[in-house]
Amino acid sequence: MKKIIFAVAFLIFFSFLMVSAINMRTFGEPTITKMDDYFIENAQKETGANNVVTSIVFDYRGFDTLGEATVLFTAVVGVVALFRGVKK
Amino acid sequence: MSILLNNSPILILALPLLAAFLIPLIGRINKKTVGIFSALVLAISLVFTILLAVKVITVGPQIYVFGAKSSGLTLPSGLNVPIRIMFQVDAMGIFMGLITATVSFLGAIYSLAFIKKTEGMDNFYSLLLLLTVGMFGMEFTGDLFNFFVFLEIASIASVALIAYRGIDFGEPAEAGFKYMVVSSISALVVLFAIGILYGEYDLLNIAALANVIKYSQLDKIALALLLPVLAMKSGAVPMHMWTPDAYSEAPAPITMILVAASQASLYALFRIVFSLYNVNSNTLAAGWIIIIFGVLSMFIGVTMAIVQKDIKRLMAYHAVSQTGYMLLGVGVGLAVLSNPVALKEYGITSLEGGIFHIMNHAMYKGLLFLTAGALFFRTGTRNLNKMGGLAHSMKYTTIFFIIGAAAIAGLPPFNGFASKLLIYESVYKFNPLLSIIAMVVSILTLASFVKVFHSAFLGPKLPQFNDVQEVPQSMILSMAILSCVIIFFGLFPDLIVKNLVHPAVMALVEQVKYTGTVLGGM
Amino acid sequence: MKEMSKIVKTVANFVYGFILIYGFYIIVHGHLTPGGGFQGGAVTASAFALILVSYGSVNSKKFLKKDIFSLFESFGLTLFILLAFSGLGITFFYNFLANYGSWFGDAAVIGVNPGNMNTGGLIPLMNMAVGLEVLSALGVIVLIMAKGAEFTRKKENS
Amino acid sequence: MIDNLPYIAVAFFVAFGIYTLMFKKNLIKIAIGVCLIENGVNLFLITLGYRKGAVAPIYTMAPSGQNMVLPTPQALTLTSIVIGIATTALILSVAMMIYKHYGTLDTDEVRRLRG
Repeated sequence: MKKIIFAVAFLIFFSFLMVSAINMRTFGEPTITKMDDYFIENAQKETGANNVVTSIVFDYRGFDTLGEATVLFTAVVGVVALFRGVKK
Repeated sequence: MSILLNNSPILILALPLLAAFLIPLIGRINKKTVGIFSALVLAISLVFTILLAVKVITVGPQIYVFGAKSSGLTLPSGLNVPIRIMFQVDAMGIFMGLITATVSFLGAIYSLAFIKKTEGMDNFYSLLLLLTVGMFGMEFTGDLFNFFVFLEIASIASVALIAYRGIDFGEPAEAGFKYMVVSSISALVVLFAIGILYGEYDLLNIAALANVIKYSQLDKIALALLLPVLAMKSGAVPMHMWTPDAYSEAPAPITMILVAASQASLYALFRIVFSLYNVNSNTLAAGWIIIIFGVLSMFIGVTMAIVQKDIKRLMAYHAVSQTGYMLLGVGVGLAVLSNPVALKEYGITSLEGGIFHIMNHAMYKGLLFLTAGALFFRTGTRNLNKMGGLAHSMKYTTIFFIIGAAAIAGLPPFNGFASKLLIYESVYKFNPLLSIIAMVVSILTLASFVKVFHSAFLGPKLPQFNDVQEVPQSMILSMAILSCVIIFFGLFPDLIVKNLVHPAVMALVEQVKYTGTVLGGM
Repeated sequence: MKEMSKIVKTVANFVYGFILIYGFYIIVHGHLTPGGGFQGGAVTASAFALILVSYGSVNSKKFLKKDIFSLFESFGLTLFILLAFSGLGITFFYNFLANYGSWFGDAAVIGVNPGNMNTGGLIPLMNMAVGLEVLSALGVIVLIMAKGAEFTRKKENS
Repeated sequence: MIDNLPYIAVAFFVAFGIYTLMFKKNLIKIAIGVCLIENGVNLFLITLGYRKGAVAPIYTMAPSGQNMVLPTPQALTLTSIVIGIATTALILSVAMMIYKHYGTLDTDEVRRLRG
């Protein structure tokens, strides 16, 4: 019973994935690139960094990076907390 | 001072974050101060949240752009799309923010006595602060990918906290594993949907996306992916398997915060259907899907709760059932969103009921979980059959439990009644059957809590609980504050609805206002 | 984990320094070449994993201490968030050093250029902070997992 | 259809991950399933950023006059990879805790919580 429900859910999900894969815009030819073109043109001028990706990671979307570093910190604190009583 | 006020949206979040990073360093010097330090930081955060709430309600939505030349500069010169991450705090976001700030502050105070002073104590407080930060981020952010990052922070911190007792027992680790799998699937599916939207419009900002969204086939798929996973994260019924495990195995103050965390996912669900899609989508269908989730949650949650023997598990199933009320109220509002007459007649009221219930639920369910934690703290068991006669020795806890139980059952002078009444009367106009189901569930809730009260508190004093005393003061303090809030909301519901809930509902319904704050008068 | 043969240990000793230097290179040149704090930190942490595998979890305690790693992790993150706070006069995360003329403040040559270390404003500093955080975070994870694996295996034998 | 082959690969990646999660009973295999979905989603993001014949968006010694691929998906993927590491680390350590207590990784046997 449970397996049948799972199988149906899986099929629905898979069909979603396939429909979105087929309907997606053609690979390699992005149509709207306003935001990314802005980054490519202005990143060097505004942040002074040659690497556009780094300037996005640490400047335009710096807050995401803070969050990402926090996720790593959270995982480490969590792992330490989980194994806190383990003596070798 | 003005620099602090201008930056308050970020300070609410950044101060606990900084504190969380500093706690391992402080814990190295003195372990005892860590708890007080985090309670203090959360108190500062609460003060900033209240100041920001006053500002948002009186002045209007606040916007904070990270790294721009001024905090209100959403668009770069010569471009009409936002490129930076921004916080967009409107009445709805700050409404959730107030819940988060209150609940996590009280949780930290409660933990001062509840958490044993052991080796991992500084890690506990660090994780508590990080969970708070994750929730704040989910509620304030105006950027989809940023939302995903904070969703992950909140879920990873909650997993570590759920499994916190895992070193001595197996069950917490098991509940943590379940929650981890559930939350990582939902986060990854959210990311997939974000990828679809990004691929189509090259935008990540919610307001800018809402402005250009066309509701094409891909957008429909993105909505169809986002709706169930966020409902799963908030514990609605077909996907509720993690809720009772996680709620019952986490330490009591964390359970209270987890309730608020699942409501943050609920908020994200509302934000996506109202602010991102709004009338572009087929609101009737989306509304009915949410209503069905809600009705199923209400009914199955309460029927599962009645048979439980474990007090926290019972309350966890009630949490599922109460989530149903919120989904019902908001779902009815969504279903009539594209029909102005019905929206004005009962849609707004129903949304108000659903949104008000979020806050009420966070308060009374938090109080109930804290009383369950107090019982566990003194008796060492969560099994209802083993308890009895505790009213003799734990008077304050008994009073707090009565207040919480009356509020969850929707008895008149308490806050649960205020929001449930709004839901009943408006849903009745939409579909009488749904309203009747909601009332029946409320009666069953009352029955279930009468049972708990009878078996845990009434009866003769049991010999094994002879040396049971009242819980320490910090636990009583946080429970007392929650009780005061519950009674205050119950006595003056109009005040809250008019000043907090109604602006929040209007912020959800009026999509143009949401996009307008980012894109100017476009 | 048991320690491995002498050959492995010698090679690990030899390679260790190179991996560290390569990792630091990636961190420091994050604003000019592919890479950055995360990637460089991960490369550096792989050196610790190499030491751990070749010397075994008991012997490598002399070189790798969990407490020091977690200290560095907190320190790196605190540095990162303080750098973000330092722009608070304007906005959080405001890159006030870029094009300012002092530290890392040279304006970049627009278009294709060979690269100038002294550009990028806060970006190189943030790269270093994040690099410190990531290398110590991954170090802690590797060490704790090794310890935990030891523990579960003991249970298996008993 | 053939143009969208990368997207279809992504769909299969994610679908295999979901399949593993739904039908496998071993905790480590479930962790692998989560990793599979994660990699599928990362592949999806990076695929979105590709532009035919373009170079990496780094100006240091870049070939001049060429288009550059979209930089945002690369930044997003970087973030999501690190988040993935954190998730995997936590999931595996919780699995280790479970193994320590129950002595097994089978989900059918590790089931004290139900009902």
